[in-house]
Amino acid sequence: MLFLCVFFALLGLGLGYAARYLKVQGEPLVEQIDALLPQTQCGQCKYPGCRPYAQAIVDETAEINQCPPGGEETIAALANLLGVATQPLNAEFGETNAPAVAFIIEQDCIGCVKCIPPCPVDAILGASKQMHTVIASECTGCELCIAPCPVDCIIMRPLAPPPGQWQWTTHHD
Amino acid sequence: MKPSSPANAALHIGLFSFMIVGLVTLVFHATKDKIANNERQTLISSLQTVLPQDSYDNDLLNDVIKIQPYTIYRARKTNQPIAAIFISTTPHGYNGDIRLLIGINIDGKITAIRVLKHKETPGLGDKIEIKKSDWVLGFKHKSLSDMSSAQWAVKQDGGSFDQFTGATITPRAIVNEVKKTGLFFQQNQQVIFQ
Amino acid sequence: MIKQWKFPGGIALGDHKQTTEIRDTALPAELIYPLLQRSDCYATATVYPGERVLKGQVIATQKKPLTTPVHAASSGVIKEIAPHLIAHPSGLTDSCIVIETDGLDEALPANPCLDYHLETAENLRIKIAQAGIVGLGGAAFPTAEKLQALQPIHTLIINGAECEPYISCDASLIGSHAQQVVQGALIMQYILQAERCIIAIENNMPATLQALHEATSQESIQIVSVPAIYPTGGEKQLIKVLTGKKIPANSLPTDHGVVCQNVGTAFAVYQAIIQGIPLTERIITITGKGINHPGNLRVKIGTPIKYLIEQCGGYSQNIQRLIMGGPMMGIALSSDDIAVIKATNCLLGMTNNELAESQSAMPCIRCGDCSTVCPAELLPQQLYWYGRSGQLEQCQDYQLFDCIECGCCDIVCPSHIPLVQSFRSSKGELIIKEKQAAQAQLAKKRYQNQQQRREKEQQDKIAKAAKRQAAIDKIKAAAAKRKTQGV
Amino acid sequence: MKHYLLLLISTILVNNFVLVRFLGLCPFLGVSRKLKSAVGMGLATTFVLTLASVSSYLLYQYLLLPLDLQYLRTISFIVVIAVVVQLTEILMHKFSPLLHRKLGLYLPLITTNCAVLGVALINLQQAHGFIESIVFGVGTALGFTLVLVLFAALRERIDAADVPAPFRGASIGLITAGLMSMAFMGFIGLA
Amino acid sequence: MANNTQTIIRNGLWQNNQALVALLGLCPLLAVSNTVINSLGLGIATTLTLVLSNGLVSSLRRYILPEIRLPLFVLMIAGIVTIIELLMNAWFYELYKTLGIFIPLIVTNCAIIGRAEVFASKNRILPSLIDGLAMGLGFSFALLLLGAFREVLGAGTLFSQADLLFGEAASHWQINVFDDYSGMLLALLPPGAFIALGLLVAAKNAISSKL
Amino acid sequence: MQFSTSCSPFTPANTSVNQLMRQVLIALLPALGTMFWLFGYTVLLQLLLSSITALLAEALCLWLRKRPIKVHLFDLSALITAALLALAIPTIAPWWISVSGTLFAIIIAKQVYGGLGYNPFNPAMAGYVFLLISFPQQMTAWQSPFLFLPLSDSLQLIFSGHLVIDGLSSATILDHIKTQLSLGLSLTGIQSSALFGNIAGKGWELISLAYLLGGLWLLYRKVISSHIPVAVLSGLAIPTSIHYLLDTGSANSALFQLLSGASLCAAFFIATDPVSAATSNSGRLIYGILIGLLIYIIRTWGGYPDAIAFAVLLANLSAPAIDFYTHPKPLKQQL
Ligand SMILES: Cc1cc2nc3c(=O)[nH]c(=O)nc-3n(C[C@H](O)[C@H](O)[C@H](O)COP(=O)(O)O)c2cc1C
Ligand SMILES: Cc1cc2nc3c(=O)[nH]c(=O)nc-3n(C[C@H](O)[C@H](O)[C@H](O)COP(=O)(O)O)c2cc1C
Ligand SMILES: Cc1cc2nc3c(=O)[nH]c(=O)nc-3n(C[C@H](O)[C@H](O)[C@H](O)COP(=O)(O)O)c2cc1C
Ligand SMILES: Cc1cc2nc3c(=O)[nH]c(=O)nc-3n(C[C@H](O)[C@H](O)[C@H](O)CO)c2cc1C
Ligand code: SF4
Ligand code: SF4
Ligand code: SF4
Ligand code: SF4
Ligand code: FES
Repeated sequence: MLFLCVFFALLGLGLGYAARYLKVQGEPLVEQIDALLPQTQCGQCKYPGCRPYAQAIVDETAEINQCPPGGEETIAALANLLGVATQPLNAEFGETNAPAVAFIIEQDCIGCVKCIPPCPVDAILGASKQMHTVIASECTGCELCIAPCPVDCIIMRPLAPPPGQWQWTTHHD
Repeated sequence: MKPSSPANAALHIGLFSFMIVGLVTLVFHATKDKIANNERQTLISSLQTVLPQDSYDNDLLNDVIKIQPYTIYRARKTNQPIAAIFISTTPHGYNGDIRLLIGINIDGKITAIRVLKHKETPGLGDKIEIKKSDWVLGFKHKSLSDMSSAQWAVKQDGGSFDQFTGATITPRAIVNEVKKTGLFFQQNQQVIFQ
Repeated sequence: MIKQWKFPGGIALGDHKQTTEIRDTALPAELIYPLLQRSDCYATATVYPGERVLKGQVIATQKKPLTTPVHAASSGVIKEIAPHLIAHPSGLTDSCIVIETDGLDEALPANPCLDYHLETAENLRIKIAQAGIVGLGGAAFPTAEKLQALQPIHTLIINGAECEPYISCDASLIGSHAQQVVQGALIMQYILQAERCIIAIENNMPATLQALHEATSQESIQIVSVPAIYPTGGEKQLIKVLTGKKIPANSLPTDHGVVCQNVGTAFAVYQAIIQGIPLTERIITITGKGINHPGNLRVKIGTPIKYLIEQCGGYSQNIQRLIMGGPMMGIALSSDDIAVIKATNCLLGMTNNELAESQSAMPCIRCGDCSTVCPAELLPQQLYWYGRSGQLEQCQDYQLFDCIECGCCDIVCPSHIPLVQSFRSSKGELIIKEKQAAQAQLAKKRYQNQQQRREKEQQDKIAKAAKRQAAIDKIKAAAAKRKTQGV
Repeated sequence: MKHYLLLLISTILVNNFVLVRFLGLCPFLGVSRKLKSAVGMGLATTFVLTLASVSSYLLYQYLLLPLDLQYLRTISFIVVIAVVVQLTEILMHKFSPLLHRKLGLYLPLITTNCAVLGVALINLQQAHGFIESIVFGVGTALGFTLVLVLFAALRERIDAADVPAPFRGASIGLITAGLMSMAFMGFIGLA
Repeated sequence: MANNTQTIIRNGLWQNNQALVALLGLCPLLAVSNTVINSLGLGIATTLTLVLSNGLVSSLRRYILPEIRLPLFVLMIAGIVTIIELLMNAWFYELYKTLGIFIPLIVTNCAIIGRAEVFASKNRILPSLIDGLAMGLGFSFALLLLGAFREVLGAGTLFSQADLLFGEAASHWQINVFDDYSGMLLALLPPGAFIALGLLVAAKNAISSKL
Repeated sequence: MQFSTSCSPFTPANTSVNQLMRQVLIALLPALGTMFWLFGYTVLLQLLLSSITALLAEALCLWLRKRPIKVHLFDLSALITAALLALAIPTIAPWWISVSGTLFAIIIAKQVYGGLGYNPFNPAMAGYVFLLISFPQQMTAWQSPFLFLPLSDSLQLIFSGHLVIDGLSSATILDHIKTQLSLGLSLTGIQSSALFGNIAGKGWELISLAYLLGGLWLLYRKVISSHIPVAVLSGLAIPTSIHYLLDTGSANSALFQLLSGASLCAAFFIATDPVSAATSNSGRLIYGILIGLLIYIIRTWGGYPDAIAFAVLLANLSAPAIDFYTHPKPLKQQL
């Protein structure tokens, strides 16, 4: 019996060594997860951007259903990557809205530059005391610029594709 | 997580396994006799299905002889051989081997037979189990010498044993095996009871 | 006769064709030109409202790649550049140049060229580009682009197959202008330096064949009549039939030394080079049981459809649907308040009994008929299953983008599943997804840049503060030293 | 030779571990959503099963039997299996992180995949010799991989089907496994 | 993770039922559920193991090194199961024989190690014990349902061979649900087990969605 | 003027599911006729029983799933399932055999997966195997051929089961041969037995030919393509012939194999069920050959004399994997 225990202990020793010497470096998984996130950088997931959220998923401190802009599709993609079950979007974090971009009503803009720092992708152009504009093609629709504006001149406009970008949709099933 | 040292891990596993193995060993020793007894009891009661308990007085389990392809338990009363119990196997079942327990009196009469193991089609061939039908009871007290050899066969082959609906192969295999075993017993009694 | 091959799949359809004399149309009051050309390519307007333009004058140019200039088809005044319904499956409006014609039909002077052999190929190509010529076979791809081959071209195919039922504009064009079509073909052969030129037409048009033979009696052009199996007219299918070559997915015929041009395109090339006039007119088949006087019409590009239908005696009672293009690949228009474009080859007014009575779709029974007829050798049923269940990567694996949307699978499906529609929406979803991914990538990059910049600013600030602190410390230390020294 | 061949056929088809003997069902139902991960899981299991079958045989013959410790067979087998699995996991984590992530939850579950312990115990029960143990291990693993891959392909199709709501997911998976098992009964009598 | 007793119990018996929802521990579930009595026997053995292993893991959780936790869990479970096996072998020999290798295989019942990993190694002893009990009962519940379903359909009886578990006195507890029923063998064979469990899971889903 | 829009193409289809299924039902008529001639009303009663059960079960499921009952009921696929099952079970089986088999086929094998088009397994064969495993005794006793039973006897036989007629039941020829071979008899001896016809089982040859006739009609009407039948028949005939050449004593000739049991029915009617078969042409060839081979293997070494249903189910469960590994990668790969 003692013999067996010693044998087990030896196995444990081997295992311990294996665990140490074959320890994997780095965690490319973060990148893979980050690549699936919409990169809106809106912080609705309660993390300061998409990558921190990706890190949190890897660390298992966050669920996969906390990103409203990504919605069900992102959740499904994450579930597939991680080999876990999908789950509905957690409403605590907000709901998925139709894609939109910010638009500054130019005649109301007082040029306070308060909206520029919050924009995570530098999509707002403007200088102090001058009218600001949003570069629509770069705006991610994160809405972070809305709250800081003292005169509420920033509105979200839904993105309607022009005919050139129109696509067929299925009417059945 | 920082891995702790391998030696530490080994120590852990060693310690844990010592505890657990120790516990199991304790229980093992506590139950050892009971289990051995159970096993013995089961075997005996299985043998007793083909040979009544009061017909012999020796220790069946220790009076066993192996003659290929049979395992034979010898029953004696006051040291006189009175019967033998054969474990024999026929390969001619519908789906492979059928293992039988056959009790034969010293005078060549079958005391009883039971099927120990088979793979026959459920619902067709499995009526050879005592649980499913009492077909096997039909062998009781049949003797080889009673019947002409030709009658030791299923009805379809002109014999006197029933087959059951839809299945001839299985009963045929058993009847033939019992007959073969009986003949073997008749011819080798001396050797068996040496 | 040259050797012919067979392409996989395909089906024989009833032809419903009536080859008639080409009728001229009167001048409409308005001409409408959408700026949107192929998929997402817009031409740039060069005129402004109120400006007077002449027939043949450029009103929009090709600033972006893969666009072609647009020429006014008659003289008049630019009324507006404003959103207007366009001939597009989306049924959306988009910005269009509208010309109010003045009835004078005053043209810019033409710039004819008597012997094109004296010009360089490059020059001819530029002329073709400037004449605004696009493929008139349906895809409206800039012809000059296709004539600029990077590989040596051995075969030029002039596609007169017209495999879709009802359409007969190419046949009637050959019927009345065979000589010019052949000339156009020869010009393109000259540009491409192709060894041979083949004109292909379907074998159910003997009169057209006859006309062509007469026109080519002098020339080295081969005339081939190909079996009337839909879609022989498809570029890859026709190349397979005529040369035995399979053009693999993701590669163009030019990569394999073949160029394929429509009959109408050849005619337009003739006009652009020999007569020196840009593309402002084309032949359009107006047909179907829903039209009172069907026929082939010579039409100014930009003419409103409503006007054309009036010219054809209006609609019959039970018209159900108005289709631009053929019954297999056309688009159903929501209204006739739309102008014809360069790619319009047919207007088809369909009545109830010509149309599929809307049988409800049953589940796919995996009968495989669809894959038997698919000319692209796809498995439409698998594409459909995967598309339906949102497994889009699988769709790509099964080569969704090779589907030419010919509709063969759709009409043989016993379960009446709208397969083409399913494929189009899967393609759309994939395209949108790709776009979103690109957008996300861009956002990520900009975000990272911003973060790096901010971090750097932060560090600079700290460094600066440290420096300042150091300076202050130094001064203080010096002062203290002085003090002690002073004492 | 024929004996081994029959043993192989018997373990792969006739007495298929998953469909007939009911062993290894959890990973069978768990890792069969996608054909590709099924193939990966099959390979991992094949490796582990073969190794486990052999090492448990050696352990039993050369350690437990001489020391008269048969009653500790379950414990010692499972420890050996756990070690084999852990090693596989560490190796896989190092060399194919994505596969590792995909099989994530299930790799440690191979330890608790009854099939592995089942192989060891059945080897004992049927008194298999050394070569027989290897053949049995390999056969079991191949049988497992075969049905896993077929099942995964089936499930990919079923996932796209219009299955009534209560049956979606595990339920239809089990019914499908049942019908597969029914089909496998056709092999009865082969070996 | 809410740890109040009620949630744990609800989780174990219904919401996260190991057999019907988590689909763990299926092998013994399917293999021995051909009669109610077999089911009961295995259910008791499994529940006992779950409770004991949860308790043991939970009480020792502080001394377990993370990277060798799985081998250690398995070791403990194996120990417990061997003890139960020995005890059954001694006192319920017949039942032990019919359940066959599925008793030692409780070791590898995925549900048990799953609970050790997910719950017991992170929680205190009492909740762990309750969790073990609830999960075990939930598992036994599924086993019994399945056993009853299969026995009735397959043989037309209930509680046959009760003597295996309850001694001689119970040998005529057998209820013949249908008289003169020739039995639908499929239900007793492997395919029947799968299909019956599939139907059971569907029924659970249907009921859950109504609730 | 405004028009309704939709997606191209705008040409109506000229077939429908209903039409296809009708053709298959029509093609089954010769076999039905032959069986009626051989066995009498029993076969019609079985057909009636299973058809009614199938339609009711289908309607019930559709109703439970809140689907349009009429459209789906009249796709006729349930009737094919019922018909094939009814023709496959022994004609003298008691009524509850057809009823329970059909219920299993329609509910478990088909509707649970979503109904027409979604079932991975052939419903009729799933139903048949269910019966064979569950009730082997009733499923192995066939009515003796040329024993034409009048209607009243048939009714009594199927619904009360208490009719005793001499020589009513016998084993099928494949079953018989298997039994005899197990006794060590040689084939030549067996072939002279009363059960034996000119080539295969007495009467059974005719039924097989009737299936062949129906199958050819289906081919002619392009309801099925020739890939699967050809593959099944060659998958069975080729190994059989090789075996026969090597060992004439215990192996049957290819012709015998093709004409006995349900080989031809399987090749033309069962393996061709589009829903549960592989879908590409190369996939279908593999699928068919697999069926043929499995029939050969199980008939030769396995426990089931006819093996058709098992072979089909085994191929069904391989079909998605076959599809996966054979899907044509058309032009890209050839570059
Ligand atoms: C699927 C199947 C399973 C069978 N299983 C058995 C069996 O286990 N035992 C048996 O004796 N006959 C079995 N048979 C029946 C034999 O093949 C054969 O029909 C029978 O033994 C002849 O009986 P008879 O002489 O009463 O007609 C089975 C038949 C089939 C089709
Ligand atoms: C993105 C794109 C690029 C193309 N580039 C070329 C080209 O470089 N040379 C060429 O000869 N044709 C080119 N083509 C034209 C195609 O070969 C084809 O002739 C055209 O799309 C019309 O095809 P269709 O009428 O079959 O629909 C291109 C087409 C597309 C869509
Ligand atoms: C299904 C299908 C059918 C087509 N049929 C014809 C046709 O009948 N005639 C034709 O000229 N082009 C047809 N086309 C377009 C050709 O593929 C090709 O684009 C055209 O011949 C190129 O000439 P173009 O650039 O001058 O238009 C068809 C395309 C497809 C996809
Ligand atoms: C050529 C053909 C063969 C068919 N064969 C079968 C069959 O063998 N069994 C069956 O249940 N249904 C058969 N059907 C009907 C139908 O396809 C089948 O019930 C579907 O599996 C139901 O989804 C067949 C249909 C066709 C067109
Ligand atoms: S909610 Fe989504 S988009 Fe917004 S920051 Fe978080 S991960 Fe990025
Ligand atoms: S402009 Fe506003 S909404 Fe758009 S990305 Fe910047 S902060 Fe977000
Ligand atoms: S033709 Fe229709 S029913 Fe047939 S396989 Fe294709 S999509 Fe399915
Ligand atoms: S529409 Fe696409 S899938 Fe259908 S037949 Fe044409 S090319 Fe093939
Ligand atoms: S219980 Fe057997 S694998 Fe999970």
